[in-house]
Amino acid sequence: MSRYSVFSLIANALNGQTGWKPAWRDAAPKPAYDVIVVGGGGHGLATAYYLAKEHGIRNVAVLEKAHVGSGNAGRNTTIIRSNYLLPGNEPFYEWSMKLWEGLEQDLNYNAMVSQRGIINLFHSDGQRDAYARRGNAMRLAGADAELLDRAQVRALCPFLDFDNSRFPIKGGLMQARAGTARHDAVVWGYARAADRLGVDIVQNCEVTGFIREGDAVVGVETTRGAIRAAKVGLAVAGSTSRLTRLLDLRLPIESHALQAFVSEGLKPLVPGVITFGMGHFYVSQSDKGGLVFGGDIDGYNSYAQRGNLPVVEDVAEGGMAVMPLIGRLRMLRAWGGLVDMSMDGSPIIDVGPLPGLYLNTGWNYGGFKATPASGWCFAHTIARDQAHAFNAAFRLDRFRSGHIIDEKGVGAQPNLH
Amino acid sequence: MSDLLEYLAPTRLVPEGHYGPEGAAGVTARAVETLAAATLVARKGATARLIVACAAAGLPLADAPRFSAGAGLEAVGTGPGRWLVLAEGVSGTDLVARLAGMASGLAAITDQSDANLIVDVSGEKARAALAKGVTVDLDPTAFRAGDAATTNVSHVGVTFWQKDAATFRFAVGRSFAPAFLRWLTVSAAAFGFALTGTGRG
Amino acid sequence: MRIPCPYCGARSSHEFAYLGDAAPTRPDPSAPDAAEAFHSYVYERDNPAGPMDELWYHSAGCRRWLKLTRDTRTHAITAVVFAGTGEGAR
Amino acid sequence: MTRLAKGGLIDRSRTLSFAFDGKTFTGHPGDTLASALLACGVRLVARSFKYHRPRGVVTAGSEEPNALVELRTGARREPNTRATTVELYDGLEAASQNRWPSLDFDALSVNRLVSPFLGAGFYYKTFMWPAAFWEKVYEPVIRRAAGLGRAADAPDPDHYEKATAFCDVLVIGSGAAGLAAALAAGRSGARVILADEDFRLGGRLLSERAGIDGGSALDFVARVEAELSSLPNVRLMPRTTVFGAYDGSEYGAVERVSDHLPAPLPFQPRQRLWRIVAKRCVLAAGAFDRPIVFPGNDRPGVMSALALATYATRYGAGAGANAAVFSTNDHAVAAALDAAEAGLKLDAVIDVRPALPEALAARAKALGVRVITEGEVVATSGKCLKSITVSTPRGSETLAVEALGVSGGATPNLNLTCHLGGKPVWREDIAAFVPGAVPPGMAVAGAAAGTFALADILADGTRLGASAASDSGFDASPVPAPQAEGAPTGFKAFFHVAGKGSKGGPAFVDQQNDVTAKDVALAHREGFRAVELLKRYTTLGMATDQGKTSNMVGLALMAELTGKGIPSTGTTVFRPPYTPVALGVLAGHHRGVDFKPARPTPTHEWAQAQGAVFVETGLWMRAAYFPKPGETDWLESVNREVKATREAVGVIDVSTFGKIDLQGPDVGVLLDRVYINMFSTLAVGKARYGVMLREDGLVMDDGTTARLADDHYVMTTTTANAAKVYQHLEFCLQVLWPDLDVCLASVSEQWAQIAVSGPRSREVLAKIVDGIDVTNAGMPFMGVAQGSVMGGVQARIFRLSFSGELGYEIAVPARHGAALMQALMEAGAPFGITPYGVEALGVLRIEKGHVSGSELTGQTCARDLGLGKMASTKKDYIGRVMAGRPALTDPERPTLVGFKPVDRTARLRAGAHFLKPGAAATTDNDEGYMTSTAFSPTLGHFIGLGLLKRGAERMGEKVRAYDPVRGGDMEVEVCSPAFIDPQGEKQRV
Ligand SMILES: Cc1cc2nc3c(=O)[nH]c(=O)nc-3n(C[C@H](O)[C@H](O)[C@H](O)COP(=O)(O)OP(=O)(O)OC[C@H]3O[C@@H](n4cnc5c(N)ncnc54)[C@H](O)[C@@H]3O)c2cc1C
Ligand SMILES: NC(=O)c1ccc[n+]([C@@H]2O[C@H](COP(=O)([O-])OP(=O)(O)OC[C@H]3O[C@@H](n4cnc5c(N)ncnc54)[C@H](O)[C@@H]3O)[C@@H](O)[C@H]2O)c1
Ligand SMILES: Cc1cc2nc3c(=O)[nH]c(=O)nc-3n(C[C@H](O)[C@H](O)[C@H](O)COP(=O)(O)O)c2cc1C
Ligand SMILES: [Zn+2]
Repeated sequence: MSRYSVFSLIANALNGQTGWKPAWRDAAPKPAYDVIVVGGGGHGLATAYYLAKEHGIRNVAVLEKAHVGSGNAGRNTTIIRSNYLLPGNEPFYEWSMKLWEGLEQDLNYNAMVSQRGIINLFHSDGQRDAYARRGNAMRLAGADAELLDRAQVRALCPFLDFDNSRFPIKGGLMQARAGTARHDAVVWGYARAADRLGVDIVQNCEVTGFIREGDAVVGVETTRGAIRAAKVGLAVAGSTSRLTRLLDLRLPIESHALQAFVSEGLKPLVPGVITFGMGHFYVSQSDKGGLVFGGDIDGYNSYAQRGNLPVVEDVAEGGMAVMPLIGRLRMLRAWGGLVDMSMDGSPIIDVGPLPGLYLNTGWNYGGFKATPASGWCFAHTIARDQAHAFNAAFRLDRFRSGHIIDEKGVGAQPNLH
Repeated sequence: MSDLLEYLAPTRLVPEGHYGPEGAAGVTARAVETLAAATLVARKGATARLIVACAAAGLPLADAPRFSAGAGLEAVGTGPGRWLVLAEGVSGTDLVARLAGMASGLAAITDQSDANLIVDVSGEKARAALAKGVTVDLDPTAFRAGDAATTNVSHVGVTFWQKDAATFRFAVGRSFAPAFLRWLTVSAAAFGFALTGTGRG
Repeated sequence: MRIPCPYCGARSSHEFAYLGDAAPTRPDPSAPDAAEAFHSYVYERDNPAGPMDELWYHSAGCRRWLKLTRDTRTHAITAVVFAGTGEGAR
Repeated sequence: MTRLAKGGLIDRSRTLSFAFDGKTFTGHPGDTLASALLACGVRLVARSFKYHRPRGVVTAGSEEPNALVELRTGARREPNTRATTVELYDGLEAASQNRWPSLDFDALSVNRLVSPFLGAGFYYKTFMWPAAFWEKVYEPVIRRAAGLGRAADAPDPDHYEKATAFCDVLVIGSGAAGLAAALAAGRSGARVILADEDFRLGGRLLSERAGIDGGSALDFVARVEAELSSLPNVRLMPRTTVFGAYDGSEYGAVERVSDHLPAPLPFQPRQRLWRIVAKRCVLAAGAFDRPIVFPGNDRPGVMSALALATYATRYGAGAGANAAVFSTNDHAVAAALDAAEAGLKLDAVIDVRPALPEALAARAKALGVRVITEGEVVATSGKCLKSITVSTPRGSETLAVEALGVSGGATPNLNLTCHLGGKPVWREDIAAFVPGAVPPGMAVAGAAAGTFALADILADGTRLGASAASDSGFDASPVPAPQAEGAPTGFKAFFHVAGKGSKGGPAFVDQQNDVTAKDVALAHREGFRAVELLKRYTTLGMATDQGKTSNMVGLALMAELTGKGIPSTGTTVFRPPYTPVALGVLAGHHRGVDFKPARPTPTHEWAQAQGAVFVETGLWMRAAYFPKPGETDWLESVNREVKATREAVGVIDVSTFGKIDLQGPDVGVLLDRVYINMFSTLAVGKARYGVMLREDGLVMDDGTTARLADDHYVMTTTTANAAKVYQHLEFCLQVLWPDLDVCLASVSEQWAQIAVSGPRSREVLAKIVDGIDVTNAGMPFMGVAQGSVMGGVQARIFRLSFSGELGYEIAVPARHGAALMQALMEAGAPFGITPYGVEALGVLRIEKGHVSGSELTGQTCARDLGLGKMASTKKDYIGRVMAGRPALTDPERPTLVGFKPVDRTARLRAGAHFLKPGAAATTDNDEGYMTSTAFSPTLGHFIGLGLLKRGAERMGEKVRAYDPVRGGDMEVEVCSPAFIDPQGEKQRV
């Protein structure tokens, strides 16, 4: 597998692009591994990569039921940011930002990490103070945050409706280091880099059961046969409960549908990411020119991976309220993903709850930005059998102890997070 | 947004007038201020007895989203064992007292005379205009005189019923009335819309 | 999605508020294992891919809590009753 | 000019003038922009996405990948509009896009020269060196080069609306299948909606020369349309695209009400969103003409064969001075011959098959059209098409033609069948995917189902229309299907011209996104073989046409490379919308001030007359403060309002609180279970402050609840949580404890409520009550009275205090709210009564240490807020058990305390975090944050409330309030949250 370099690019331009090899091997499963990571999304692949890179554990398989990136990794709105509020979250997401910042060089893959900034608009003094609280929490964690006034927002985004709207814009919380990354490229970059370190990426291999010895999990049953492993990590996002049900575990997780949308391609319009504070709407523009936008989850448990019409309307209303020049732009495609909503809106990366089992779930609508740190921390947790400081708060037993990490303050109601 | 109401603060009731192309109005709406209203809520397990008691007093009730009238009262089912009762030309306190007499011990009665703006919508194009916000089937084969619904119209909660062949009567929360009338005006203007009862604005 | 409310008839799902799994029932607060039982009641979910019973509130309509049986893979609704009493099946 | 001499469904008696790229042209009513351009000899209309190659019109419908224009100008500019679906109107202005400086000469067409580098996925391999260059250099350049058209620079001036329709049978598509289905269903009496995205009903029948029931296809369309229009139960919806199928038999559709006009007529929307609830649906969406991939297949002039024919027959437009057709199937050949009959100069039909059916061959001969069998087009030339090179086993030759119609067969248009997860299935006999599992209630008819012979299509439509009607309860006794003449439907599966080399130019699969056959091969080589990976790696099918015509060919190419066959290669996922939908129409009325309802309080107009400045609180508009002439900043006004209230008397409208009427014998029991404190013991005529928890032990809401009678209470909630609390109570009553006999009614709208506070408030109140005893004895603190005010207006008076002063809240029926305010103002005039807004309200409550929305964050428990002592230990209540969890009872938790700036002139700000003096500014040292701040005119300096670790134990301690986002960093002193009157004496006087 060749490195991508100026040299390899020129060589292949001259030979009609015929010199490239598969970006990763299409591995067949071996009978046993040291570690099995279930789920070939961003988190699973990153976990495998960091297991190999940081912990020298290379006898690793990533088992993916379809093709890599077929889950949420391949269908999210690609926003990366570390503008969290609570001490359990913010340092973790800031660590993720730092990993994003060096990702391309690390992977030798251009994942188009683009730090064009995010602005969370606010519309009242109360919201401003809440964003100040958040911005200050970010600064305490070493992240960047700025509180913009109306004029500063207007200078950056003159196309927003400042004058005519129901909820006038008073300013915004900006994180300049936030932005987007090319979602598929993140998956492919991790897959290729993990493969280069010897990880087996096994596609079309669905985990259908677990091999147990007493309480312990010692392997998995799959559509491609039984595979044993000393450690099995789950990183299957919205499918988590389907697997843990096989182990008679009930988790603080519900699966919900989240939609996203893309407009037809346009010349540059939206500079970074913008979120509307009084409706459900956020938007960025892809390098191809499409406005990528989204809103709230559909609101009820779903495994259907598609969305409903009322939410489409709700998102468009939010969009028109804050950016009325998009009226004649068209929504090109709408799709849905299967998000793993947790009871406090924050993730779980933990050892257990059974021997040999490791959990990575609860990413809600926001786990893409976590991809590098999630993989990094999960690898650490699997390799060392204990959490790293960055994911120390993401314990499963926090619900029992009350150490909940509820950014929105809505309680045990996943569809409201 | 429509230029039609651009001048008007969104908190104001749309003033009475003719909106849309000149000529006959395809849709007419009239705000009615003279009604007393109360909610009548059956106590636990008392729905059937309440219906009997009210029938005996001359007010037929159906435990369904239906409109009925009797004894000078109009009743609309808004939920199981729940009705909104209206009466013309009496005070809210009087209405509550009358209902208390009819339903003694069988229901909770709460004055709502000031809670809603009542708007009667009629006209040849009423259904076509209402379809722009009402998400309940208003076709004459599906929604007949006497039918009622509690629902959302253009982000505003309403209870409405078809009073007779010609008129849909809407009860709209007082503070939501401006938004409701803005929507109705914009939706009906294309057909010619005559609005009365809201004052000069 | 349209939810067949036993009182109001079929209505768009956006008239309703969703609570979720109807299976958990509020434990006895005086039981010795109340802490554990409440943890399970408040936080733990089956989250099945398939039919499940769930609570919806017809907030824009009759304000009744409903218990629906709905398939989370297809969104097909196969049963609906008033929650709590089980009445009003359609 | 290539306008044909006669024919077509255009009104030649009228001429419309339009401009393209600033040049003026003419067309006729009935034309689309594309047909008019073609008729005017304009073949180059666009540039492609990546290589900026010259492109022309390829189709005659919404599947168009190439002919995208910016339609209209100014605030109405609509980028990426398909010229093929734009109805021509007089004065239309369109411009080409994605080119600079001009369409004819586009500087970025140099991209073509570097195309050896720019293969699929090239981005991922490059632009990484140096790392910092991505945002600064590479990405901006890529972004400027990418994209297609430009968004308008100003808000969309048009108006949109939404509507809901219900029907028994929705028929999507009005071709032969759809018309037959609508007729069969309509005759049964069922409520039928027939929607078609085209502005004329008829589908392909408008372009075909087929005979039906002894007449022409057009006669048939006219006859059926007339009958359907006459049926009251049938609604015809031309210009309406059904864009999505949703759960519950709901379909999303867009009606283009005014797009065929220069601007919407007065009071008309531009477009209307329809949500169509259909018991049954017949999808009769037809089929797409499938392209063939061959070198040079993207030159302007190369187009779909059926489109070529449609332009000639329906629009009387020649796509070039002369034309040839490259086909694989009888239908395309017949269509081409129809076009020749209509006057198109058709030089040759090149078919991949060894022979054409006798009938077609004879027709060709009669029309003087040369037939080249076993022929393949292997190259083309010209910026716009000049010639094609045809290869047969017998040799190759070059034909000079300006237009080439290409047809690789039919791809059923099954998009909508897949929106609920259905997967298409492969039919080998027609070499096409057809619908698999369809949404509940849907049936698919005609070409969309893979039925291609007109007679079968009509029968199909009739049968499915009738069964849809009978399934929804109507008597659709067997209706005879219209009869059509037979036509040959032979074809050969053929996707691309094989062979290497790029002599004839690159062979395009996806024309808009510039995906070539070579890119597919590269994706294969690099392992992106699953169709979904192929799509994402090459962007095949991701353009504005969503690969309606190209996807099938792309996956056929991949299937060939993997050797897996087409069926197991499968298709990518079809998603809504079927064609792109304007965001404006999805929002409808809800934009600008109509985004959400604006709720005025009962005294809104009064406040306005007083010059109040309003603020949005949720949906409510509330007075923030009441500036007086001469006051220059808001703080000055607020200070005055606070002072007046503390020293004399103030009034504020508090009607926005949620108010819930509770009646029944079990109200006390219910309240005991939802509040942490006791309510069943509350005396009649008294009110009590209560705190509610969520079941997880955190605070949900607070408010006062009064007992009006033994079995009658009225509860107030915070403004923000009114609906939530009502829902919660219904949950308790219906789900948790259905045995409780309690009736609820929201009375939030019924009662206007005005708070009068301040030492003189009793005197003011005394002047307006009708004999109610308002003395301290008659109505003590937390007392409640019912009676009347202002000479007969029913009223409830609660002696409550949020401000800490002697205070009352007076509730009257809402219509009297303004009059009550007026009466209070008059009664209070001698005392200097002052109206105050929510700003002053905030100051008053912060001075008093009362919690509000900024403290009730859903992240705090009662103990954090200093309310823990209220919790009863004698009963169970919601949240009690979970509130006992270790983390919620941890003494380390931040608790509510007050703060004063050490430098008393300094300004405090909510949102600042607390650090121990000298501690590094890190998350680990974070000790809490300031929740609320205000300037206290009473104390003469800023004060704050905040949550501080072990706060209650740290009175007098100095901590750092760190607010880097606003440049703040200062010392503050911890104090009691009750800044004034800590013993609460003032409110009890
Ligand atoms: C519409 C949408 C928008 C979003 N926007 C953002 C955003 O802007 N920013 C952000 O940070 N986050 C966002 N998210 C969330 C983010 O995408 C997810 O949290 C994150 O991708 C989840 O981690 P993952 O990538 O590993 O999951 P996935 O990619 O879903 O990976 C899980 C994988 O497990 C596989 N799998 C499941 N079951 C099995 C089995 N039994 N055997 C084998 N394999 C199995 C699946 O096929 C899947 O590939 C969004 C999500 C959605 C749906
Ligand atoms: N394409 C081929 O190769 C082929 C082969 C054999 C026959 N035919 C001919 O094609 C015709 C097929 O008849 P048919 O009735 O099945 O199809 P049709 O193409 O005549 O009609 C389909 C109609 O559906 C409309 N439509 C498609 N999607 C829509 C949507 N989402 N919303 C609203 N409207 C939508 C189109 O505008 C069109 O008018 C016959 O006339 C037949 O002779 C074609
Ligand atoms: C950031 C982002 C940008 C996208 N841009 C496009 C696009 O330009 N065109 C397109 O057809 N789809 C686009 N998609 C959507 C994908 O086609 C696809 O719908 C999505 O990845 C979900 O997969 P599925 O629809 O196959 O289930 C985009 C998706 C994402 C996440
Ligand atoms: Zn209902």
